Amino acid sequence: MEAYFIHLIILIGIYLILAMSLQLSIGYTGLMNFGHIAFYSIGAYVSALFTLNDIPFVVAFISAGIIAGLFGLLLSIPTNKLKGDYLALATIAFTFVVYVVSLNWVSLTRGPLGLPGIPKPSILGLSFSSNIMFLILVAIVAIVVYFFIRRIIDSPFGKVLEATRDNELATRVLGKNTFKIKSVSLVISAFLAGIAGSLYAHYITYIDPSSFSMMQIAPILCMVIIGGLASLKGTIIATIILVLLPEPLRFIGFSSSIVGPMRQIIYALILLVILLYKPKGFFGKVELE
Amino acid sequence: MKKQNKIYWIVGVVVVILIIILSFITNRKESSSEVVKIGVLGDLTGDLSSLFRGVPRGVDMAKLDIEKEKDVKLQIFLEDQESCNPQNTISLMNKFINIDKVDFVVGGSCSGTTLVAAPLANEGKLPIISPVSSVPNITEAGGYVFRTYISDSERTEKSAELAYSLGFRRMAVLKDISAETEVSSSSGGRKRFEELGGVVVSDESLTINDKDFKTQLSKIKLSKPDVLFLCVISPGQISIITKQMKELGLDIQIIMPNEIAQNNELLVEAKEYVDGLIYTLPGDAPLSDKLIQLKDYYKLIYNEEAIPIYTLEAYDAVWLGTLAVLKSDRTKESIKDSLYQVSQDYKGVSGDVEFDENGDVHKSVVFYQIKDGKFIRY
Amino acid sequence: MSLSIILQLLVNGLVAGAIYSLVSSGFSLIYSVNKFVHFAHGAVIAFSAYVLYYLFSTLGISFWFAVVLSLIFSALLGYATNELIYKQLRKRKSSPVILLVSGLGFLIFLESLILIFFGADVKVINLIKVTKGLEFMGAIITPLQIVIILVSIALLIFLFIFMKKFKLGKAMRAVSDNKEVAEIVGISSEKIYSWSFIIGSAIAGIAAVLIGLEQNLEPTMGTNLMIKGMTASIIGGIGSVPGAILGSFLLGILENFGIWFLPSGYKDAIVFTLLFIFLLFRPQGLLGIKRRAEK
Amino acid sequence: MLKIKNLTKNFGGVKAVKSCDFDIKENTITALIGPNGSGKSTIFNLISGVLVPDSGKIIFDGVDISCFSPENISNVGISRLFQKSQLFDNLTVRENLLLSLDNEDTKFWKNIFGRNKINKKKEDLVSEMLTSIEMNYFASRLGRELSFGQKRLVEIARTILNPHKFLILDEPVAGVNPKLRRKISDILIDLKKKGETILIVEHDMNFIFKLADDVIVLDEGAVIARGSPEKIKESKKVLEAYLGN
Repeated sequence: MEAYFIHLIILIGIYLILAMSLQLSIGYTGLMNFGHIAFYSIGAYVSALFTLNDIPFVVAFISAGIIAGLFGLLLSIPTNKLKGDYLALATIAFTFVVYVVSLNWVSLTRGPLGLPGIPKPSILGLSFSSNIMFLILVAIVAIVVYFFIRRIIDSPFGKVLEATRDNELATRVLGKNTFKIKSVSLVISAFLAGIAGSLYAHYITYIDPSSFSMMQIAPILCMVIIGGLASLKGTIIATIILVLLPEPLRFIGFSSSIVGPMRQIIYALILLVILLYKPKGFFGKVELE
Repeated sequence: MKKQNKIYWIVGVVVVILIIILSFITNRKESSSEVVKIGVLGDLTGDLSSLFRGVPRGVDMAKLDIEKEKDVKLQIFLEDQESCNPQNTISLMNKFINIDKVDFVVGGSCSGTTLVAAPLANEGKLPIISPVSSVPNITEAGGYVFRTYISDSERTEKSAELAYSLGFRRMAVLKDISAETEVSSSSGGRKRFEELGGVVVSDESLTINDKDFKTQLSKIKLSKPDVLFLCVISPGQISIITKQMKELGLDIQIIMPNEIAQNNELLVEAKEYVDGLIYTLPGDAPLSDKLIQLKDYYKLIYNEEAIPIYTLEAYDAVWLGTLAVLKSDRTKESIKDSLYQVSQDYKGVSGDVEFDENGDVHKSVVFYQIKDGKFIRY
Repeated sequence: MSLSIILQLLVNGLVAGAIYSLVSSGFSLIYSVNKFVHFAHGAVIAFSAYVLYYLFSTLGISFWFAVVLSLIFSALLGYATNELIYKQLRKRKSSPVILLVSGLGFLIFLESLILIFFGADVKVINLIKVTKGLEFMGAIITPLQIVIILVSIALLIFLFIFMKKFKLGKAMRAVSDNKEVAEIVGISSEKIYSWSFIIGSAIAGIAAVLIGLEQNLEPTMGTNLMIKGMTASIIGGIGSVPGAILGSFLLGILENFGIWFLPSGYKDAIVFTLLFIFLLFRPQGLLGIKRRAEK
Repeated sequence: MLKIKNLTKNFGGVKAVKSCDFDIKENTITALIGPNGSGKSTIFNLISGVLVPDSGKIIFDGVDISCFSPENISNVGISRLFQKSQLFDNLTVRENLLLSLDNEDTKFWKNIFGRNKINKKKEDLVSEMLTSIEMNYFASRLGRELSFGQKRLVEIARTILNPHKFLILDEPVAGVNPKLRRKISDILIDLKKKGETILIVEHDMNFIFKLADDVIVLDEGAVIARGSPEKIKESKKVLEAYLGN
């Protein structure tokens, strides 16, 4: 019982990192980054491949973030001029490209075979193989990520991000290089998605390309939008609710064959209702533009 | 106004959390000694669910029979992995171990998810018996991982040998590169065929979402093969591939090293063009009374002529697990240990299910052919 | 590479392109009028195909009657999507991104409904007896595939005439060019939006019928078709119906010639790389007019 | 200070600005007037880098800035007020003004390590400005909660606070009520006293003639007259340009 909750909380922790970092780019910077799953995937693969080649977890974990961040930089350069739905489509296309590469670059990723047997993390001899230890690790990372993002958005830099979101041209006319600002935001967001991917890989111990298909963005996007843009509190509450909400379905006595579709329907309906009747989400400051 | 709104939200959140907690608590049933609890990792939704529909049916039939024959109640926890999603598998294994406290698990449909479940099974000391997984590396997955299905390695080699012995020398390979079993099977079959002295004239691939294979097939046609070694996992793709082969006039023998073609829908939907296809099934169980009974019973309940694949393997898995539980002192280690013992005496309906030290079974490989809308022993 | 093979690849590409164009023409008609990505378009196709399957294969209604009913159904589904979701959002002056996200939500919703109603088993609409196709200079094509290509070309011609000669088509073009000006001359833009959804979704219904006959039905077929159709429209110029059809054929041909040279697993890679390149370097596509993609 | 040489910009086939030439001297207020569509806003967009000229040069302090990006143009010292409100809607008035003070806030690591605190000096600058536009009370209101006139005021304040040598103001008083108009006029006169260099576009002639030292008249994208307000008032050419349309 408790152990199952621990598992759920670990999932919440990983989703929190993903959703909060997506919030940074969508809610605070106004970048319609729908390619978050690509960075998550890159982070998971980097970390898995590193540790499978006997590189210590800490190094793999940080490299996962850094390499995902580098891809964020790479993506930010050509997409810098794109806005709104075009940016959304370009980042979706980026997810496809990463997905197809991970499926086809068999010599590196083993393609559809996936990477099994990813070791549980251990830092300086301290093993995180039990779920409770892993929970502590995820919690620490999630809390650090929370304070990191808080720090960013409360600093003057965060205000520049918000200014860019509200009115990019006016920000530029005030002398701010929004190109750089948007890149930094995307890189940080990608970095955090990368470390979330690393945690995922080491928790599940098996990754394959299908875990990172484009549609996986939907629940994370739901968390960000339902919680409300530019509100970390909203994101956190929405993440907790959305991870836990479908769980009772498993227990209430629904036939298990409709639990999956029911969960999807619940997500989709909540998303639609929020968009229609409460466009700022629970705690949002701004509307999606 | 604003304050009121806030209160609504807080109340809403509290209610949701209460429902969640309540639903967990109400589900916490006391376990009694006569009840054997079985977790089933099924794949009930998603693109592959029709493939795996035999698993829950086999489990159900086993439950009926066991409760009739032995003085024991089975409690089945059937759960959905949703298209072999590893994250769901982890959730479900955690639920089985910690909440349902099951005695053993039947399932792990895709080989990937069985591998995901393996470390949890070994750590939580929960035996898991997969009626589906066939990739070779399950063998080394750990002491608590068993399977009633055979490993791919033998049947792919046998299929290649069959192709060679039928006089074919030019093989074309078409494989689904998004399915782990198919990639390893195709390379295994290819290697064996070349060892025997045959030539692999083309090697093409596809992915699970593809629905148009005309160019792959044109490429294959150009290489003038005399046999097609087809490694795909979706019955729907078999029907399109065979249909498009017919349309393109590519009229060669198809050999599939796996069991996917044993699918009733193929007979209904694609009867004309799958004719002649050769595939393998594991096991060579004698047609015992029990098996005849099962077949009749299946026809009665599900209104289908042939029992779908994995049904009998799932049936055997439930039997083996339950017998092992009854024989053990109900600790997890002893269930695992007695699994080896009971498998020696138990007569499987899916063939010889005696576990070796790795938890694998060794059944003979049998070839079948689709002929005139029927699955016929080849 | 012999001539017959080139011809065969061309035929394969044309058939694939025709299928994509059935998806992309409706999609880009809706885009050109409404100026947002109607992500649920694929799900409308999938749902209509399942309705056709249900009417024809399960209930046993005669084929042509079932086709008419499923076309009506798809038009209504598109209309309802607009009325219930997009129109409400537009009232609040929501941005195209919101409409895109809501479309994504609706797509997930419809696909899950299909899963609950029809299950995940592969369904086949068995109408046409499969035989070896007709042979032209070594290339093989089936009658149904010829029909698909003809229908897609007919659609192109119909849409061209419709937009140029019909009153409704002209009104659509007016709204597409400049909504404010159109309203000044007395065209109700909301009404035109509704019509664009009805016509675009009816085209989706045609796509559903033909794709249902050519391929199998699967609950997720909508997403897969949508991705290809959208890619084709973006390559051709999003918001330009002729562009979308051109893009579709280009995509189909490129895909099929591409995997002749590359391993066939790279089929999707070709598509997505092309999509990515176009979005980055030529977001207006081949025929599209440069618009707010770059402000 | 600013030299415009042979500046040309086409939109499609339409020539918005054709071979425009003028220069602006330091410490003067120059007004750019002309009928609608005469190319005033296009020239502003060209100067501030929002648009890139087809040909011709814009030279500021001896530097050719014709191909500079908006942020670089701001950083060489040209601060611009837009005609349409460009306030940051979801930031407070105070935050809007703080953003304009310097560009230290774009440095990520400096901000993360807290090396870019909002110090007393910055606070003072902002509150001083808020006092002078009498908006102290609204300091923590969000941009979108302000009235049109208040938005204008804050934007003007933001434009002035942005470090600059040269101000370009696009219709600072268009659409505001007479009371605010007087206030804005006072602010501009104040700037004039301080010796700022300003280029201003405005439709209100009385406002212009009260304020400007020099007037440039544009028609159809070209300079048709230039001189002191008095001289322009009497020019026939100008009258024709306005009435002829």
